Amino acid sequence: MTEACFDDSPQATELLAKTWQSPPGFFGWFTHVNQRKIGLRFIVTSLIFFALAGVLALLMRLQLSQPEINLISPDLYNELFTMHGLTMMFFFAIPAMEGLGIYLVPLMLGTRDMAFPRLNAFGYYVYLIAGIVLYISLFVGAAPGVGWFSYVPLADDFFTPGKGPSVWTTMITFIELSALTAAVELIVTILRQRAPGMSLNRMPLFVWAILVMSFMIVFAMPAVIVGSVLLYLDRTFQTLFFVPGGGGDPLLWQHLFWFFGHPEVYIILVPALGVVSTIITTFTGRQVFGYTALVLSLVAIGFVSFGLWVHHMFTTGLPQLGLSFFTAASAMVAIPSGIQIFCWIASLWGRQIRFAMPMLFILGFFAIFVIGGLTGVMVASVPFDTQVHDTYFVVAHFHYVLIGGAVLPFFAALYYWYPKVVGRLMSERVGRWSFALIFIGINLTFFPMHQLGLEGMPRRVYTYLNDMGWGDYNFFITFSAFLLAFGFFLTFYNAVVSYRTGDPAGSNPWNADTLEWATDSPPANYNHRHIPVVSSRSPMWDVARTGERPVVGGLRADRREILLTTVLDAEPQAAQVMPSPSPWPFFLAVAVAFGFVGVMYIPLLFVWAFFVSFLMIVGWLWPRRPWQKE
Amino acid sequence: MEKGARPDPGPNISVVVDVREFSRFPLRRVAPIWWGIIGLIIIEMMVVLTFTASYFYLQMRADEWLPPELPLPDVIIPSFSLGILLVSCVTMYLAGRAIDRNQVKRFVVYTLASVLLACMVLLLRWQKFGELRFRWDEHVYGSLVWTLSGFHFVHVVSAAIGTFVIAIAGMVGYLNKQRQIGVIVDTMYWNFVALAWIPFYFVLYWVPRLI
Amino acid sequence: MIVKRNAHTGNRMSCGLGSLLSCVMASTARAQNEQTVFEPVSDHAEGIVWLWWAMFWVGAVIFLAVMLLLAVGLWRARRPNSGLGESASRNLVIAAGVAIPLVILLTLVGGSLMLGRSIAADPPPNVMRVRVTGWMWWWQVDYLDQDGKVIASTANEIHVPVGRPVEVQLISADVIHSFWVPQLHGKTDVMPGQLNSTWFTAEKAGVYRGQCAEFCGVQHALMAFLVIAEAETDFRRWLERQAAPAEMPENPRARFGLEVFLDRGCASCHTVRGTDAQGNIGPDLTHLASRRTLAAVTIPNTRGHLGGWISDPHSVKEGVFMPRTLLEPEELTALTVYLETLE
Amino acid sequence: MGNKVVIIGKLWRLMLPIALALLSGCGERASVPELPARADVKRGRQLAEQVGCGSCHRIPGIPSANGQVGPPLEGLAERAYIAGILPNHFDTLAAWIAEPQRFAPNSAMPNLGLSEDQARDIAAYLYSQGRRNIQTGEEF
Repeated sequence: MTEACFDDSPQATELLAKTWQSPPGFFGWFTHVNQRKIGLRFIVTSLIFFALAGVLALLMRLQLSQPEINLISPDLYNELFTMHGLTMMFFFAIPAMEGLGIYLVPLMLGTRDMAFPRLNAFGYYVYLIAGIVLYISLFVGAAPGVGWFSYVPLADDFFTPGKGPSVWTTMITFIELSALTAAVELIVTILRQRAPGMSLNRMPLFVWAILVMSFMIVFAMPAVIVGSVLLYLDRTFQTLFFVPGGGGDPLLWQHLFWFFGHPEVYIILVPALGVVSTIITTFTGRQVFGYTALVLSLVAIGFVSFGLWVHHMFTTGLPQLGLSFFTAASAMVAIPSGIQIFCWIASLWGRQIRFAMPMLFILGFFAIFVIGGLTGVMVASVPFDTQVHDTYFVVAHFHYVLIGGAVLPFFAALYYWYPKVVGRLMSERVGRWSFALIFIGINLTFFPMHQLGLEGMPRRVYTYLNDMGWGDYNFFITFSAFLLAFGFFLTFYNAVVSYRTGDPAGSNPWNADTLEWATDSPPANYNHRHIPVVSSRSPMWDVARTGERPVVGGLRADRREILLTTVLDAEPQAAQVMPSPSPWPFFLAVAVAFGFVGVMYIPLLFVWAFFVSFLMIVGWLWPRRPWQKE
Repeated sequence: MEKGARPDPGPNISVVVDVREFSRFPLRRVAPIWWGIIGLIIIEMMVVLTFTASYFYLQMRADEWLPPELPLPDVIIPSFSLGILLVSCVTMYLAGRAIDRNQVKRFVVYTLASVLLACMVLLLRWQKFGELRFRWDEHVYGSLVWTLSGFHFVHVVSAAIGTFVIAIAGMVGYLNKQRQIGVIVDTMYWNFVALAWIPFYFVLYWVPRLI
Repeated sequence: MIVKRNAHTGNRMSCGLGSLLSCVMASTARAQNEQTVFEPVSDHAEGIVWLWWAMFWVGAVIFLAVMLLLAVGLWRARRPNSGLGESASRNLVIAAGVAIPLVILLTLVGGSLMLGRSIAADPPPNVMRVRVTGWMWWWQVDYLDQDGKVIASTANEIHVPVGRPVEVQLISADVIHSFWVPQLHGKTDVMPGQLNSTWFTAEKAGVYRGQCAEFCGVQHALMAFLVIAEAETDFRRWLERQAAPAEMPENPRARFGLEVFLDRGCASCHTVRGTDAQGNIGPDLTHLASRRTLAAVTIPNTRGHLGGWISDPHSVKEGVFMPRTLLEPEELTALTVYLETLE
Repeated sequence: MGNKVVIIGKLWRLMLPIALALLSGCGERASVPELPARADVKRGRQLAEQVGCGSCHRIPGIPSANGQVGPPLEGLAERAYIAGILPNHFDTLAAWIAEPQRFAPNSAMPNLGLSEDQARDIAAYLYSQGRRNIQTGEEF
């Protein structure tokens, strides 16, 4: 091959960096489209929401710390637990996982950006605006107080007048937009932009997990969008979809909501499982055992999770025969989870492991997640579920699953990829304290809740009578919750302080095998100086072993070009010129947000917002002159 | 194959793929946007499916479906408008073929014809709304009829405007054989909108007759 | 005096989770729970608690086994070259990740289905029928005769004869509630526009507390009720009394109280059978004085609480639909005196 | 919005007993010296909770007592008069609790049918929640 297609000179590097540069300054901020910028925004914003939801949880715990106290009024308490659930599910867990995906996937695939950079930016603004509107609603006393599940008829305007559930319906639809754009974007990026040679069976497990998550989002979220549109119509136009007197049915809402709501849990869990595989691979220094089995179990979890939704409805009086099917399906989802757990144990068995922070969080994940999984199998049993459904037992169960299954791996991911993002390592000393407090805090906070549930304490109660004898448990739980919160705070503190004082990381501090470690820390504007060519599942280790770094040549440095490859085998196919930074996604997000917020007050604003948004889209997509240059 | 040398003793970089000659105008299945539109269509398809499933769920839970005082829905005009919608898919296909052959004028004519057909459909639909003898807040059947029709109405409007914009892009001379991906994805979305009417048409006009 | 306390100074150590926990909080643990799954008094609840213990022990063993496996695996790293080979790994995953879970899960699913079938079976023919209506945030209880006609109506208190199956038909007056008495049976949701029912047999006399278990608005937390299981003869006597209309009070102050009740708005929501008060938005008060509690088991039924509840329900149960009633002091006194005659 | 501000105030009120409880293991306050021997503060608290004082009065130390029908009973010991008509002594308080109508026939406060001892217990509890000993005048 000729010299011409390969220019490694500093001038060329500088030109490339300038081409992929995001515009500086305050106004420039609104035009960024680079996937690392957007991904980082997603992660940081989601962590802020995590902290906010945590504060709400602590407020609730204070109210419950003693029986019959009046620290928080019942109305406000209901808003708090609704907002806590909504924030953790929609504004922390999904965006955090998507943020990881958006930041890391293109780096791992060896490409320079996502497939639709402007859509990416749009998704972020939508997320940000939805979150801000939701929290404003809390401070002006219009927050939804009907639970994150927003069951009808309670959420109908007859029983809950005011704006609360309307905020729920519009903002949920709005944030789902963000999730859906990110999902489509991730799918297309993963399928079409892998480095040459990275066939599907050489793709990192984390990328597989993100792919499965994205597909689940695409298939699950429309159900809740339809549900919330119908609820919005019921509330605003007095349609009768969920009104029993008019032929509607409240159970329809539950079906729509849980058809989304159950996969939602796995949408959060699946990428976390990918993180676990990644970190175990790195810290054992060899490929995790059972690549195929792990991929297949991820896919299986994705599929099965769509057949479980009725297990949230065991007490609604559905026919017994139908329930049996969902019992069986719910129990069987333990099998793919079990396969993963034992693949990991087999990978860890007898290996020399570096017990750095990410690995510690993964070990914590094992203990917590297994407990959550076991209680999950228990509540799949219909008779037992009728006793513990909607009690603190279930609260304990899903906090074990979600904190154990998603938050701990997410924190592991923070420690693991922080050096890549920032260029410095987080402090191990503070990290260990943080981990210890979190691990102990989880167990002290949530384990007693099992007992509370079995002793009859229902969920979503703002208080309980002194005579019930639940006071001591609750006091203890509240105390432990502060311990747990302090543990989380330490990691936040660690991240902030290490930003300036951490040890310099170098490009591959953990000696990991995937491509995101091939580039500088933090990565340059263009991600990879040269698009790598891959011939195994561990490209970085190949480079270390052979001393050869095969790359792609011929992409131009003076404009944003990426390489497209085939879906299955990642054979190079074409190049694509990517769009440049643009403020249009921001304008569009504002226009759409205006519509969504506006329809709560004036339904006809829908028409106005529809056309303005359309104009924005045209402005966004309209080709810039001169065209001939291409 | 020539090796590029680097000053530091890092791994040797070797160029094994040269993409200089690759097309910068990927079309159809090669273009990411094609996949993106497929994603959008799958999402919308799930929405259509969910609406349809909700219709059947409510219909099955009901003792009697069509409120007794109502006549059976008319099928002639809706069938006619479905026909127009399907014909517009053909004109869109012809428009796509025209741009693929660099026949810009013909392309503009076909797209405008499609938009016109869509406008006819919208007109017929609008008239249907006026003829409905019930409101959306009288019974759940009424809620469904209004919501499903309205949902699809909005989609036809957006497909029509989108296609109109594409036609303008054709008029100002942006589109040609190379730069036709916009046409391709617009046609895909158009076809989806037209086909999505079929399940709605079925549940709105035939289900009350068949049960 | 207060409502409850079926005086089980129950052995906390009998509960596995509790015993683990009591190490941590031994000094503060009290045992006066009245709404616990652990002390079943019906076959249904007993079957479920048996299932719980079975699952608990199996789960505990699995958890310990997995952790032990992980610990041993990590421990082995101290020796060189002790990693699992390909086939050993595969065997581990197939045995521990697929085969063993499959057997356990099938057993669990089978057992749970069998138990579920027996619980969901139709009640025996000698069943007594009670219709319970869920309101925001209290329970209306109607006793039905063979033809489904209402014999007697009360609120937040369900008296049942010991040893006799009771079918509870559940309907909702507003939103979704969930009927739950842990010592007797698992939950059944109270769905608007849908008739759900459940049945149980209380095998032991006592007072069992139940509570709404589906979030139903502002005062979901304080929407409890009592199931009072008593001997058949006591129950008969009680039901007869409840079926009778209220007697005209003789005491002049109580008569004045009745006037207050009729004139000052109480009657527009409440019924007292035998008088002109026929409201049907709030609980039937015909035999209010026979009840143990007020405001859905929030406060004991004493004169002090009654007076305070009438004067300002919102400071007892914020957000409740009963309005404040501003009465002259002597009207309030007379009203409470009258209500206390409704035995 | 306003309730957010209230929360902060309430937070402090709540944190104090938590801190105390952590220090001492339980939240019982020390009993008041100088009270008549026959009165039992602890029993008084239980009685006050059960007979229903809390449905009309706010009473310190009883979280469920939130009533706003009658005056709040915080710092009752420091008041000069009971119900605006009786000088505030232990014995008059007990007598008032036992039978308000004896002093104010028109009072809305019901006669709860308490025995003299019970009334004294309740009075003792209410006094114990003040910061000043009514008989000695000392702060404690």
